[in-house]
Amino acid sequence: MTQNILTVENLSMQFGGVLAVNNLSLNVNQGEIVALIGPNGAGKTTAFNCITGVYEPTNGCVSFLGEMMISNHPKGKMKKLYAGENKDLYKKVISHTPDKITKLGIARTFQNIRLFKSLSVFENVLVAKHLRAQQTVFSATFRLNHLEEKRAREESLDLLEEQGLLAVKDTLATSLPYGLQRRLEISRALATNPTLLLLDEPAAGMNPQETQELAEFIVQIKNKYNVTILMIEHHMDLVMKISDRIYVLDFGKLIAEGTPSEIQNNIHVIDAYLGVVEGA
Amino acid sequence: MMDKNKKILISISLVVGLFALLFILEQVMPSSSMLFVVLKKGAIFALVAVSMNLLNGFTGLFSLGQAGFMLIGAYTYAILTIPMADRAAVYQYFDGGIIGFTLSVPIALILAGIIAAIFAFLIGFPVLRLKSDYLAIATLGFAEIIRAFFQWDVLGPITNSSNLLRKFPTFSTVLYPFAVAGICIFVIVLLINSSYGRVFKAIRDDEIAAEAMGINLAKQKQLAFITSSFFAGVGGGLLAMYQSSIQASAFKASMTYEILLIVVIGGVGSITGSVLSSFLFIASSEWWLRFLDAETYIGSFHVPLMRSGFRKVVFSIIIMIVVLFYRKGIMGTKEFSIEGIGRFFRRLFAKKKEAQ
Amino acid sequence: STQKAESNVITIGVFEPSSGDNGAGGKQEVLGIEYAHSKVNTVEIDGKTYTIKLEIVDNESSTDKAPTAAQTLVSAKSSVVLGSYGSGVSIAASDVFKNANIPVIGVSCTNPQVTEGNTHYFRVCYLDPFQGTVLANFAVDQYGAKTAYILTKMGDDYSVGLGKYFKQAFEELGGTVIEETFQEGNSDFTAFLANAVKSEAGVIFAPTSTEAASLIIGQASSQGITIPLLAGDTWDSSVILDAASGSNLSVAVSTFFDEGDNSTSGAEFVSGFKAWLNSDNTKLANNGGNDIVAAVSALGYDAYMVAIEAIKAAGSADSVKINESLWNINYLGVTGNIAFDQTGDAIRDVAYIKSVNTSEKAWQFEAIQSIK
Amino acid sequence: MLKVNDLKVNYGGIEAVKGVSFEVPEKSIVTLIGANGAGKSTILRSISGLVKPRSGKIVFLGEEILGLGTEAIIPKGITLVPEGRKIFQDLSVYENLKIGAYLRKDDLTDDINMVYDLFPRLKERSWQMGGTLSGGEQQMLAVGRALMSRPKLLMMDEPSLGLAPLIVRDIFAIIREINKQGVTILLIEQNANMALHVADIGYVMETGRITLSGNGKELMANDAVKAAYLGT
Amino acid sequence: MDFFKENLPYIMAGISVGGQYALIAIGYTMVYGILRLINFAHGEIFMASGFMMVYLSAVLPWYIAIPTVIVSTVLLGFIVERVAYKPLRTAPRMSIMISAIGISYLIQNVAWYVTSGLAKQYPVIPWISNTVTIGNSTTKMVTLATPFLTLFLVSVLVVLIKYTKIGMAMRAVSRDFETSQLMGIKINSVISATFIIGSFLAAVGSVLYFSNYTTVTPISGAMPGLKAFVAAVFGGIGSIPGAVLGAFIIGISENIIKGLGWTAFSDAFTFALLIIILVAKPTGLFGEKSTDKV
Ligand SMILES: Nc1ncnc2c1ncn2[C@@H]1O[C@H](COP(=O)(O)OP(=O)(O)OP(=O)(O)O)[C@@H](O)[C@H]1O
Ligand SMILES: Nc1ncnc2c1ncn2[C@@H]1O[C@H](COP(=O)(O)OP(=O)(O)OP(=O)(O)O)[C@@H](O)[C@H]1O
Ligand SMILES: [Mg+2]
Ligand SMILES: [Mg+2]
Repeated sequence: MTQNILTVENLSMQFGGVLAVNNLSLNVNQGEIVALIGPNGAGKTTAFNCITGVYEPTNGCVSFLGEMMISNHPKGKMKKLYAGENKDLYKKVISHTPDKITKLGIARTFQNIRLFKSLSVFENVLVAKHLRAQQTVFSATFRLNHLEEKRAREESLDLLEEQGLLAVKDTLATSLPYGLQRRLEISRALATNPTLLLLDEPAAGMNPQETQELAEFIVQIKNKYNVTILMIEHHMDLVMKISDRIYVLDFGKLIAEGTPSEIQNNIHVIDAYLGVVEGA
Repeated sequence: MMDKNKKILISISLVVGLFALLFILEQVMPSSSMLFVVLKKGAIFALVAVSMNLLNGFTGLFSLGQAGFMLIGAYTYAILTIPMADRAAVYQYFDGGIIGFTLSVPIALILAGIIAAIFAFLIGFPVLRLKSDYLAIATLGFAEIIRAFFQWDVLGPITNSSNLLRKFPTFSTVLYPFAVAGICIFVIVLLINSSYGRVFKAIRDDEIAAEAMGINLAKQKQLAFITSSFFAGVGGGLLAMYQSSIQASAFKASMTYEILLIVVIGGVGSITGSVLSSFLFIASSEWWLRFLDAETYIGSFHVPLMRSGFRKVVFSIIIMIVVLFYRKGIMGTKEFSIEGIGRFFRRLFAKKKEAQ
Repeated sequence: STQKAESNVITIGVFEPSSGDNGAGGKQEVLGIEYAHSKVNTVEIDGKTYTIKLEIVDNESSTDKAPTAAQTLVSAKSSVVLGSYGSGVSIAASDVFKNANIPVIGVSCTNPQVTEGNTHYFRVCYLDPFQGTVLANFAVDQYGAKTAYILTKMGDDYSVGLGKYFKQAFEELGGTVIEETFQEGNSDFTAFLANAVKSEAGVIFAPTSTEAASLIIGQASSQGITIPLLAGDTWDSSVILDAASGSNLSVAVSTFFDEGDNSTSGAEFVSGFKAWLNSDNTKLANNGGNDIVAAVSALGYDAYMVAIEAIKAAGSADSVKINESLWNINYLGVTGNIAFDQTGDAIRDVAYIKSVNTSEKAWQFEAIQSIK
Repeated sequence: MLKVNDLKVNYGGIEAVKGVSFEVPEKSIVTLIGANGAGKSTILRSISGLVKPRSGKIVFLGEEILGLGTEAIIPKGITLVPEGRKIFQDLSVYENLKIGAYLRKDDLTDDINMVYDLFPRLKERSWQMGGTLSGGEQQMLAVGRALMSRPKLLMMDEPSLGLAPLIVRDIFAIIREINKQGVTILLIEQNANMALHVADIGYVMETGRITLSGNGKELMANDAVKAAYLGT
Repeated sequence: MDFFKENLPYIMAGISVGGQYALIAIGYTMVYGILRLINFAHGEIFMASGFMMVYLSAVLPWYIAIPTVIVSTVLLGFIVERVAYKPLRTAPRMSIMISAIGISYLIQNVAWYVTSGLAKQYPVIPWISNTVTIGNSTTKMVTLATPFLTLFLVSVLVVLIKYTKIGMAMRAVSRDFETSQLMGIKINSVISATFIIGSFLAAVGSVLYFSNYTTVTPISGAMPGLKAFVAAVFGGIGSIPGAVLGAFIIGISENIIKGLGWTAFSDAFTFALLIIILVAKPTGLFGEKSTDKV
């Protein structure tokens, strides 16, 4: 049995009248590539946002590496709105800010690319190195930490080289073509030394050829950096090709779980999401 | 790329050269020359503008509290350095006040920064969560509250209520504000070029992404805010020294706007831009344009329009022209660097050689 | 010809506000100075004729702009400086002149701190302790006031100081006092006036700039206030007449000079000054659009003349020498005799009190008041 | 209907489009495919007047429109579904649809119902602020909003971006459907497979130039296209 | 009841000044809503409108002067937008903001220059300048009329923005120029319309305000401008009902503070109130939370 990395239990997220995520439970094991798929508006991005601390979930808990990281139960107005059967579970309230969660070892990319637009490619990656550095403003300002800074720079350069971004390291992040921006966003996330990497539609805006390359890229970084991957994706070729397991969401609810071939033939999934079985 | 040691050497010689030049100027020019007014005040506003740029330009925190922190610095400095013998005269309505000691100038200046930083720490707590313009108006509000607070009658024995503070030590040589402001700006530059500076810029570009990179927003914003306020406080102390008397009512929002103008005209995100535009701004507002206020006759011809108040009209038109036609300010986000100058000269030489 | 002029010119600096809160008053003071200059613009020293040049600078009524403005006068090589209207700016700029060894003759800066503890600052007007006491006496004598409501502007040395001295004197006369302050930029005085009514004050004392004054008067009139309004020299301005005319208010001010005064030099000054004003629209506009003579214009005139006397007595354009000669000046001006005591203040013992005739929009002489 | 002739566009120093010519016949579906950064979006932005080309000609219904502002071009019957959805965050779904028909003065009920039929999800969420919709929902709204204007020429910049497979298929069905109703369509797609399937004419772009053209079937059969864009 | 009776003059003054702030605040909030710009010049437009009335009423009867003043104020607002903001549509926000500060300095300084810095008496306008006595306090008619006129104008405006096409266009333009253009919206017209409405209200506000306070100076616009802006933020900038509510709250509470004798702190109090609100609700009372989806 491989080690369990991420466990989500009974996670719910409510916005006004919309129950965007409804009692979602899932887990991710060491070294896996797990895909989260589902129709538009099913709650996939919202689930990511809950796991990474951007939103405080209405109910449920998330543990990471065996430790409880997020836990909440409906309060106040939410109580009335939220009528899930687990509303009395998770009395303990734990909520970490996104930066804390990143420090614990979860890194992510965004559905709409979010790079630091006035920083160069190299600096974008360097920023991500900041959180692991042992320094104070004082030591940084007066260059008492130059060894550490040097190491961060070297590591970042190595990373860029491996990702094939070394040639563009001094260009502004936003003037890169779309595909490279995606790649940079992934590299930047990797620079935080994560255990778990969350990718939100990494192949959006790529053509089939590029998508294929991306698939190889993801597998490659998984092996090289020893990270576990949870990704949201609508490109079924990619999902079916590289994921070990797939979770399917619809209207916030989990409707199926299984290996690619199981999912491909699951009647609910076909109904809600895939339509006729993807041919050719 | 120039090698590092060479760069440092050139920098040091430039600084030494600058100070030598100032020293010689002071010897040869009459001390009443307006040039020195501009140099003194320009240096002080350069420091304050750079400290504001750290916040508004580099960290993307739109703060309008600068005048408030300068006020704190100026008052701290003034209150702590007025000689005991003069206190009775200054605190005439408050029986000489209740502060029973006098500190030396450098210590008071540092304290000016520290007290301003402490206020910033307290204020930053609630307001730094606010976004863009909400932050701006909240900090502006705090500056106004601070001003009212320092004018409060009850605090009169310390702050002299709303009356002038004076008779504290001042400087006579232009080298003094240059040295203090220079050191402070140097430290700010070091900070901006450090890994913390990078983090500030990341926050400016995208808060959500920065947070996802493990950056603690609250902490880093607080850090930028406190640092900026510290230097604004020191700047306030220097301003007190320059003016030789101070009063809370001078530290109004319009002072903040003036500093903001300097920052924007210099180029948001450019340190050298702020410094350069500070001197230009002070020179044109205090010196070069003064003649416009006087009714002028050329021979017997009465020059039209020129009378008191015209200077300010012209000045605001100049500001509008600069803003409309140099949107990015004098320097944009670029810096004036030794390498830049080096490149410039090398290109010049290259051309000359070609010509030969 | 410029070279020759160079050596034959003596510069008198004029340090006055023409913008900011006290811009209106400052301009009237400058008019008095300019009028004086138009009458006397040369001095004979050792048989040589020197032309007097005025160098006018705007101190913007603001204590933080004042030092730099003063510095421009220093760099223009002024031999002596006149000014300012407003005590705060005078105090703030004092050191700049002191460091340059230039004597200054204050015109209407009435706060004691201006001249105290220095030897370069003089003034031709009376002081606030005097003025405050005079006004307190008047309030008791004329209105029989038991309670006074004092409204001053925060951070304004003139306003705060005069308020304090009035309070002292009024309390010594057995009255009680309610004090409030307003901040710069405040234009809503309704609440203050309501407070005055609530406190059943017998007089409202509001030593403020004319700007605030016209707001206070306007709002008092619309609130139907019947309590008399009293103020110091700043209110001696046509702005007050404009604001109060047509209302049912009672407004009185203390001042340095009265237009209707018929001592010889005074009458001559008034008619000459009026003619001079009426000859030029800009001047008339700077005086507030009419030819009513403000006391500060008369004081400005006197200050200039005192400076000329001092230059003559010193026999030199050297500022240090002028400074010395100022101590011994004894000059009969349009506002009375001017000689300085050991702090540099003009020795004065009377003030004029005038009130507004609201139906005719004119000043009405009330009393020559001195201290009992 | 639309003729583009030797269009050149620069961004600062970068030459994004380097002399492109193509035609969109009346009532046809034309697609532009090509790698990221080839300049496809730039062309659509030029046609709608959002960027000012350096040189070239753009003729719509016999009229030169290059150089006109967006405000003058849109009323001529051109609508763009912009890249990245660009729906109005602070307007509700319903208002977003209504504003799509800003220039129309007639009754909108039928059209709104038509859009709701196409995307039932939008009907459910008609009150929701545009900004809080999921990525895919926003994409549906963007397409729906464009339909509301009843354009003569509908330009779509990657309408299937981020949509679930089922919806992608629906979108292409809709494209065919509205084309049948007489709307001319200029389509940019990364999903080249689908795009060429529905297109009458396809153009392949590479770094600012058109390198291949032909009808959809032909291009799909082309080996180079297969290798580069179809991933097979 | 006693409290009420005792404080009636303050409350009345507060409601009246609140109404005047409200009319100015709407200008701020609308422009902010669309351009994300703090239109610092708005207070100055208000001030300039006061001076126009002073000068025009010297030569024209009041019933012609008022419409002329309103038209000229609207024109001034329009010109300010065209000169200072339109050229900067695509510039960084900070430049536009500085342009706003610059143009407000310019208007203020021109006013200084033209008037020589002298305070001018505002003309007496029949009826609204008349005094009335209510209970034990005397005040001007304008004090009583202001809140009603304000509420009327605001209701009209809210309907305009919520339910008309131009209103919807305004809200669309406020978020995204480019896409609005793609919808066929003429953004420059919409922005001009915003400035016209804002300046119109500022002109009306200026008639009411200066009839009450009777004196116009070049800095007359600064404080009401700032207060009105605070009111707009207080209510949640961009929200018109919020701005109105904020204006009334600020007007009333600052007058009560003065009535309690804390006069020196009345401005500070306004800001303190603002900060408390912002800390509790970071986007003001009615401000919408930013809906940027991650
Ligand atoms: N901040 C919010 N406020 C209100 N509703 C929201 C908010 N964020 C998301 N929603 C709603 O929650 C639902 C789930 O959205 P989410 O972004 O998680 O979908 P998704 O599965 O990522 O879809 P897609 O594949 O289209 O990106 C949607 O219906 C969306 O409208
Ligand atoms: N605003 C801009 N400023 C500078 N360069 C730009 C800008 N917009 C686009 N570019 C550059 O112009 C080129 C063409 O971009 P365009 O967006 O037209 O490509 P595209 O074919 O639509 O690509 P994609 O498939 O990624 O949407 C790219 O190299 C891009 O980096
Ligand atoms: Mg999503
Ligand atoms: Mg594109």
